Amino acid sequence: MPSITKPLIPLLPLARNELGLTMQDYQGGMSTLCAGCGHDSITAALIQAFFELSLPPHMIAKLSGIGCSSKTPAYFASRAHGFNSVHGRMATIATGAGAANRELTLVGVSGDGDSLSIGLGNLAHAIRRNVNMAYLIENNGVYGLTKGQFSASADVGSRSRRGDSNLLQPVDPIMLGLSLGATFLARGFSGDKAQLVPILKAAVAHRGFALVDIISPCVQFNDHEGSTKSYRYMRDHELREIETDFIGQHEEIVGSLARDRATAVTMHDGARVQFRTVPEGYDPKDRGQVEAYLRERTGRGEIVTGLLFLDESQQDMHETALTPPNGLAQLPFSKLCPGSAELESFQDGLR
Amino acid sequence: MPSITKPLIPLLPLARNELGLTMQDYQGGMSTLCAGCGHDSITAALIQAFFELSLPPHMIAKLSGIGCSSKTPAYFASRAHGFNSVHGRMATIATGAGAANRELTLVGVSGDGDSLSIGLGNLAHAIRRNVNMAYLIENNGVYGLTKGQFSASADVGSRSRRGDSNLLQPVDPIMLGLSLGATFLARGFSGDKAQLVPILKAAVAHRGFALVDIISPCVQFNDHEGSTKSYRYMRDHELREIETDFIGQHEEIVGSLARDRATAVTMHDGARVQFRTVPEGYDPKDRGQVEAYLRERTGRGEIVTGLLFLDESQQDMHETALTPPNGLAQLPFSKLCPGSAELESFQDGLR
Amino acid sequence: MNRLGAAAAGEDRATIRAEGVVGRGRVNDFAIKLANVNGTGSATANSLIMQAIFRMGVPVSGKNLFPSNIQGLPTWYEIRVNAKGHLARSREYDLMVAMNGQTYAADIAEVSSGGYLLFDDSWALDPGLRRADVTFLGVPLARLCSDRFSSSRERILMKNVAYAGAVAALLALDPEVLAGLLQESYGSRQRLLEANQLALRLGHDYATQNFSCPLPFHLERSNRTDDLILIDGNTATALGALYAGATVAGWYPITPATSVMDNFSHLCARYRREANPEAAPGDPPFSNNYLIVQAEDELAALGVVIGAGWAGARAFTSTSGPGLSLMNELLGLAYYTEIPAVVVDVQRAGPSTGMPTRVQQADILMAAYASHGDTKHLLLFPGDPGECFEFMVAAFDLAERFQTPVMVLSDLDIGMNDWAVPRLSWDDAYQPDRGRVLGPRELEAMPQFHRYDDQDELGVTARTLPGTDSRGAYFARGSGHDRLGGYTENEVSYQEVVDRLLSKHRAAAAHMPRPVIETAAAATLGVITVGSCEPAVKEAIEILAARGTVADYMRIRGFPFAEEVASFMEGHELCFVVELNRDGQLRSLLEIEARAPAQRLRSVLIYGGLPPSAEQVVEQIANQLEA
Amino acid sequence: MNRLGAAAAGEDRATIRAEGVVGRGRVNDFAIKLANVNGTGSATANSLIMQAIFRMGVPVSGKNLFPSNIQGLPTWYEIRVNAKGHLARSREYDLMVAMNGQTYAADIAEVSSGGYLLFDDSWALDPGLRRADVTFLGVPLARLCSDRFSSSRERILMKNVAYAGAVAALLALDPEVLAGLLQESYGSRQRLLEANQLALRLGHDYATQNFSCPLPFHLERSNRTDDLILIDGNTATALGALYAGATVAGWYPITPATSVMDNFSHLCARYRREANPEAAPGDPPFSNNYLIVQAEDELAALGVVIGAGWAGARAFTSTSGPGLSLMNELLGLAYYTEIPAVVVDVQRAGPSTGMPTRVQQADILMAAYASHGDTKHLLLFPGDPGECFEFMVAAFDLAERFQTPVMVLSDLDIGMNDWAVPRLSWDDAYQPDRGRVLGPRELEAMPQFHRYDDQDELGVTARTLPGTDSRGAYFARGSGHDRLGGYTENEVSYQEVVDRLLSKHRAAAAHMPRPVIETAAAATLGVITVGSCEPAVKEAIEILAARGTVADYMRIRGFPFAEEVASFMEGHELCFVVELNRDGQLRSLLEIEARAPAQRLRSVLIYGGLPPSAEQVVEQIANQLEA
Ligand SMILES: Cc1ncc(C[n+]2csc(CCOP(=O)(O)OP(=O)(O)O)c2C)c(N)n1
Ligand SMILES: Cc1ncc(C[n+]2csc(CCOP(=O)(O)OP(=O)(O)O)c2C)c(N)n1
Ligand code: SF4
Ligand code: SF4
Ligand SMILES: [Mg+2]
Ligand SMILES: [Mg+2]
Repeated sequence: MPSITKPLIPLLPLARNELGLTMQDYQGGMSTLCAGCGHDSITAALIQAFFELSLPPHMIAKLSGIGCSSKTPAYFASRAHGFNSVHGRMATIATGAGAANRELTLVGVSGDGDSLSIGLGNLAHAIRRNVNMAYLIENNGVYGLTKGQFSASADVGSRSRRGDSNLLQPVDPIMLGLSLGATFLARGFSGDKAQLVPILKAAVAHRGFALVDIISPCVQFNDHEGSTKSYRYMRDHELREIETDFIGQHEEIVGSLARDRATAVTMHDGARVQFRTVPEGYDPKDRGQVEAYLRERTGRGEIVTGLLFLDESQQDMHETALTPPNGLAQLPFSKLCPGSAELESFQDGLR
Repeated sequence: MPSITKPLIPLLPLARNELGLTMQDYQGGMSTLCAGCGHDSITAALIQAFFELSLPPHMIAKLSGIGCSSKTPAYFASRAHGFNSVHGRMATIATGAGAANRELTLVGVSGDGDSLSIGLGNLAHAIRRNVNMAYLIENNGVYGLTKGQFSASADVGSRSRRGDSNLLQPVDPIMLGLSLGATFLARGFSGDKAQLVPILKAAVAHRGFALVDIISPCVQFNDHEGSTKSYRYMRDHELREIETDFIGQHEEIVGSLARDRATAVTMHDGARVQFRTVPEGYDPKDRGQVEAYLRERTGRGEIVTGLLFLDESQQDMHETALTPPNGLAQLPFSKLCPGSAELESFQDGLR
Repeated sequence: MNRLGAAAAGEDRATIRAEGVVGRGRVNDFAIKLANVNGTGSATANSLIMQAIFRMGVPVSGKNLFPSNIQGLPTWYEIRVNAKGHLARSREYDLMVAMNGQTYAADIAEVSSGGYLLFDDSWALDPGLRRADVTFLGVPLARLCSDRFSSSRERILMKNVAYAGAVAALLALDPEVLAGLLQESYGSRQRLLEANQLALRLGHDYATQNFSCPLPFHLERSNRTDDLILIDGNTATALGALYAGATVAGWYPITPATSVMDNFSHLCARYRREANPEAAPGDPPFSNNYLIVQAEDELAALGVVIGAGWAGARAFTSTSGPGLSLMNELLGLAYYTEIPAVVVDVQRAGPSTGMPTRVQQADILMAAYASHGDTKHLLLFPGDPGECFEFMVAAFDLAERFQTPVMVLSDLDIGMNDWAVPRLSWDDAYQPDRGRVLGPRELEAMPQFHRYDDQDELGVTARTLPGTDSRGAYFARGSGHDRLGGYTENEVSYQEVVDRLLSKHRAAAAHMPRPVIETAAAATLGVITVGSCEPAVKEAIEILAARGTVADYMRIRGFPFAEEVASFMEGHELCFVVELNRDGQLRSLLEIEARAPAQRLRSVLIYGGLPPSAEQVVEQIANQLEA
Repeated sequence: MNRLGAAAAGEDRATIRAEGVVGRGRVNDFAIKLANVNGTGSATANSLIMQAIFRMGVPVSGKNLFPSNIQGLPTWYEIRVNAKGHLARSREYDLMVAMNGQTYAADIAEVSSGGYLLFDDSWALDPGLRRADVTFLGVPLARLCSDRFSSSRERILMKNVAYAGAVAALLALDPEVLAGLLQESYGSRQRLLEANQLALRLGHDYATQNFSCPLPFHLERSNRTDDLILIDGNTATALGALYAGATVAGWYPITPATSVMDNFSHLCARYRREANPEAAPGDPPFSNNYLIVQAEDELAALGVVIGAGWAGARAFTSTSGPGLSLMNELLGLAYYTEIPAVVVDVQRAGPSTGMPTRVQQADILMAAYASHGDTKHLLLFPGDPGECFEFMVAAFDLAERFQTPVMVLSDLDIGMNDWAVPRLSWDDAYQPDRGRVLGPRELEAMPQFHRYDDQDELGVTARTLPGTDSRGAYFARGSGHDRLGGYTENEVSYQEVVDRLLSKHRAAAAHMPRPVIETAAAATLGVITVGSCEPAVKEAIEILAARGTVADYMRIRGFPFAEEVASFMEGHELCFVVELNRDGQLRSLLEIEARAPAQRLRSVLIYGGLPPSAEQVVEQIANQLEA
């Protein structure tokens, strides 16, 4: 037919999770992204992660800014509330949504333009606040939706489809996160779903702000020779150093990885994350060591993927604020309004 | 008299620099800051640095955002053009001023609120662009002008005058700068002018973006017991690790420091900067090593001051853009307008 | 010895003018101004005086004119006392307390002819500054305090209390009231209490001993403030947010809005902390039923509010002009996605950074149409702190009823000065109007939920909250959407939604606070105003009436305009619109939105940054009537 | 064999209607619409058709209606051909080229009765879609291309060229013109050229062999475009900035403004690169006499422009609604510090993200008063790409003459569509008006320089540039300042400056482009419009006149309004204001600023996001006249 057909996201049709839901229950609308766009693979990974985590769809709140990447919340979890906001401000809106109802599972999806250019300041401060959410950057090194300008994550020397070279230092969200005291930092590749799904599960389970940088090639504007965010480049340069396997609270998900040389880290809710650390003694909890390791690998042109840093000891925004365990939005008015008698006595002090 | 008197900034009354100017020629209006404010000491250091560098006043362009710190450009170099802009945007305005006239010596003065809260994104991107300027953060851990709220650089556990504790991770501009590829990073203390003046001189001479973080106690709102940006705290915790002495292009300024254990770094214009590196083999040009060293020292509660990182190899904004050596604003119109004949032939292609 | 107008030894004695000049028996009707250096603690002394007058039952107002600076620059405090309750700024000062050497000349020049000037004669006063028509009262404040206090900090602070003592004597402030106030403030801190008592006595005694006290204008006990409280608008705003049930706030510090959140945070710590008896050891023994995010900028502050509003909390932010400018984009988002949000704008003098510690009402047009594209917002204009309290509650109700941002346009004068207003009251039967929010039960009963479908008579459609029910899930978006909430670029589907938004805005007019209208028999013109202008305008109307020009009065309190607004203008051939800006912004809004015929409206514009006085209003109206 | 309305074998033959129905000899007067899938390369084919018509000397316009998406969604292209030069969107399509299966139904429904539909009959067409009053022309495009091209990419791309070939035959497009265009485009790339030629021939031959070509409406050579060029507004805007001597640009990508900077960057690379013969080896052999900063956001973009303007460069930014919202605070800074800045706003449909690929004129009010506090800006409203070029030059002159931001309010229709406009001309004697800038010589001659002193008759004071002379040093600040540039919080000193700003704005009115006014004998009403509405409104006036309603015409081109604007409105009892927004923003501005009596103005509002058609204007005017 004279219209473009998209490969459907392959699903395991019959499997049901703890809630009795199928993968279908976590699907969304039909993607309107370009055929082959990396973002669609991330959508598929998210669907699988939600399914495997048995998240109640109505407790998911999916948020985004503006960009091709920011359209993706329309393509998963249509049974969850979603908010496609404005360019660069998703972190602030998610902070507010989380403030109102800490029981929500907040999942933010953003792009490298949305997060590292216009939204950089707001992202940095959401990290500082340790807002309890999974924050995904679908990182393609370009502004897809506005047709291929370099973004702040474009590597030095990376060439645009039009031929110009980027000459500015890239903003590396992982290094940035380390410098800002982020508590969960991971990097994935849209083409490596097997690795991505457990990372996403761990990000959702993390208590606090989980930043997941996902290299996601833009087939339209940044998948050519000379690009450093292309499928080809990733296959050649990805260093799948640190394998992650997420072990849910209720059910042990057996990963495909050997369990030797593994470090298990226990999340606040009892779930455990497994790292396969190739370098002897890699400690995902040692900020300085992680920083040094990444700097060294990046210097060699390698892209390290995996769950790279984790600190479960920090309080999240609500813990710092000593709010009650349930959502503030759910509090009855009677708990909020001091009433007329208190107003009277308060005013006695105003004379 | 029933008004508050301020200590006058002490001057060497007779000395003249290469241009035949005295320190007086670099002074500004009378400060309206609180008596004892750290910012005023930085003003004094800047005046001395300008004097010693023999900068022609009319070539200095001083810029700021909004805050007590951002008022200071009114208190130095009244023979230079100045721009007190809006909160958080000084970096962008300086970028534009530099773009228009690369011959200007751009000196930006900001505060921790101005730079690390509202202005964080813009600062980060000015760093990336390597705009040729000295950018000072007069860092007091609070919003002085709005009366003492915690800023983004307040340390965890630091107590406000009102008594609440800050619980958020601080943004450390040096670590941030390292993660963003900054080319010049230094930290000073407003109370240590001997160290600050050469740092400021090096910052001005640096080709590219020189970020100088200066701990500058706010005597009004952050100089009490419990503050980590007080005079007292600084005297106790400052680690004056890396001494800087700036050696001008024309004249050798003999510092008070022993020359052994010194590393000399040559700036693009031929000037040289001396580091006294206490740790054996400290290399201010090795980003990873600097990062690791600072992280370790900060972890111990030490505040490392001095010129901490320097990379003179990166092109600045104009070099990347291949602009001519003189200011764009100075180009004659004849070089800019292609004229009617070209317009005609251009339009032949529009049929 | 009674020494009127005493100066330091060696100086000329000031000419003393007969009491008759000032007018015998000018009781409870005068204005004083106190000139100080900021950061020296004078504010405490000044409000002590003001509060004592209030406690004597005499209508009083205090205006703090302070610089955008922390320490060392001139600052003034003006107190107006008026038995009839006219409490706008008076620009005629009967008594000047001149405590700032830097501004002596200007301060002396401002005293009314026949008035008094109190100064610290520990230092000689430049004889050139003297005025023959003003009585100079020298009090050696610094000397008195140096003799009795040892630390330099104490000497500076107590000098202020000492002049308050002198003023108390001159104005016949009730000593018991003063004593009571000191007791309440420092009761538990004995040393401080004694120091204050001593300083007050020093000033008081010096004045009684040296001047003929009280002055011809002075105070007498009354009962005119019995049902009033003294409160500033920002405290009242915070109280309103507390009572309205706001649980989430996002903000960024900015003068003059900062104290809204300072107060909200104090109030919450006091009234919203819930004990948790089952707390495990080590866990906090209470929880906070609120969360205040000090954001990194105003974009984030409003983002937090929108996110929280989407998720079902009552949320608000407070800011001033520059912050509101930064909020433009997100205001458009909230408008188009129909998310409730309350924004308090405590207006200050623009443009740009302008004069952060001066008042204007110059954000009106921007607020009404904030954001690109076709947008129209709901605005509330409180006229005093009492309305700040009331309108905050109304703002949350309106925001949720109409699912849209509501801006409360206060200003620096209302927000940061203490106003004497009737006691606030609270109806315990009040329940928040959450508007149309569907829960699982309603969703179950309907075949299919669509976010922007099924509008009610106000043009409002039902919303659902995340975290409640999958059947209510929808995708909020600031991009083009149709009635069902789906993405659209279709002209018809797009228009359907934005047309409804317009009708919703129109429908809100009937739900906004009505204007305050006061009519007079035989009025020949109308005077329209807004917000903090009320006291000056009402006084001006009285003055004009006395001169034979009778005017009706209307104070606008909400936008879109209630019906009465247009009819008032229709009923008057000529209306003056009094507002605190250069460009006549309210007048413009009336022309556009209430279809006021341009020829009928004339502007009275006061925009120097100080609260308006009745004289300014009278003068501008009179000039235009003559012209 | 001549096969009119041929369909794939086995399908019903379409009813063929007599030529007479369509009207014999409808030469050079018709409209066609092409429905495609975006990201499939159809844009090239569509503009090939449009450009060929233009080269035949026939007035033509093309409107690209594209989605906010990169690949896979429906997109349309509309071509209107009109010998009289009426080139607004026509909503009557004589021929529909339906290449998108997803939108068949809607596309078929849109064909005028008696019109034609061309479709790809490689696949069977659902018989339910047929319409009796439309002629269906099936061309097996996919099949034709599969037979001749091997790669799938080529097959997709060449299918487009093939339908262009068929359309060429149906409309009698001059084959030589087409051949010439292909030659120019692909001349150097032989393989590509041949492929295109082949595909074009495939379509052309199929049509001539199967249908009676040309259709009753078709083209004939003319000379009506000889002095015209085809250009989009964003290219013209960039060209204007180039010619005006802009050296610094700051921007952030946003549809539909992105191509302004894309073009500016291309133009600069071509015209602003200066060879440097003395370059050392290894150094670049040329230098760039411009610097374009792709900023991190719109706040930064405008910050860069303001900094550059302060330092003396001509600088500009381009953006659209959301970006303009973010620029509010900095626009106020530039206004108050009096720094020249040029901001191009290519308007799109709001509110919020709205419809980024749809047109509106809905930023007018925000632009006029952008920022908190009392601010008023200079606005220019180009009506077509020719004026984009002209007005950009004017914008820089005005910005520097009046030392203030100037906003150029273009829109998506002007900016992104190709318009046939008269050749642009350039006067080589032009010298930029840099306004009042003092250099060392002038400074030497004066006792003392003060930035905001010594105003000229326009209310403008002299400025100096950093880097020139210490005697001209001043401290620019967005906070309260007096005539001398000093910080102030004094009401009188503050007012002096803001009053001058207002008088400066008033004075600018006489320097803005006058409105375009066209009067008709015996006109009974006025029609006022702005920007890209011109073609539709002028055509509407002609239609109305034919029906007996004669109207005068005025197109606003600048704000503050030139004198003629008010007089035009005074001269007409009734004026319709035609604009592309929901709220009548231009009308509001006319009411406030040109003191237009509200009762005389009526709105014609078209805001579905598509360029207006004459019929829409006629209909709304007629309805209101009847009512
Ligand atoms: C305030 C504002 N400025 C600019 C835009 C235009 N815009 C839309 S998406 C986008 C960039 C998106 O890039 P990224 O976040 O990397 O997403 P991608 O499309 O690459 O997935 C821009 C600049 C906008 N929508 N809003
Ligand atoms: C847009 C905007 N928001 C808020 C403010 C209010 N404001 C003025 S200064 C300031 C903080 C200054 O803190 P910092 O930069 O650390 O300077 P300091 O006074 O501590 O030297 C704030 C929030 C403003 N001027 N503009
Ligand atoms: S343009 Fe790039 S990022 Fe956007 S949908 Fe297409 S491939 Fe994905
Ligand atoms: S408030 Fe603090 S930062 Fe501001 S002038 Fe005073 S001491 Fe300095
Ligand atoms: Mg991207
Ligand atoms: Mg600070």
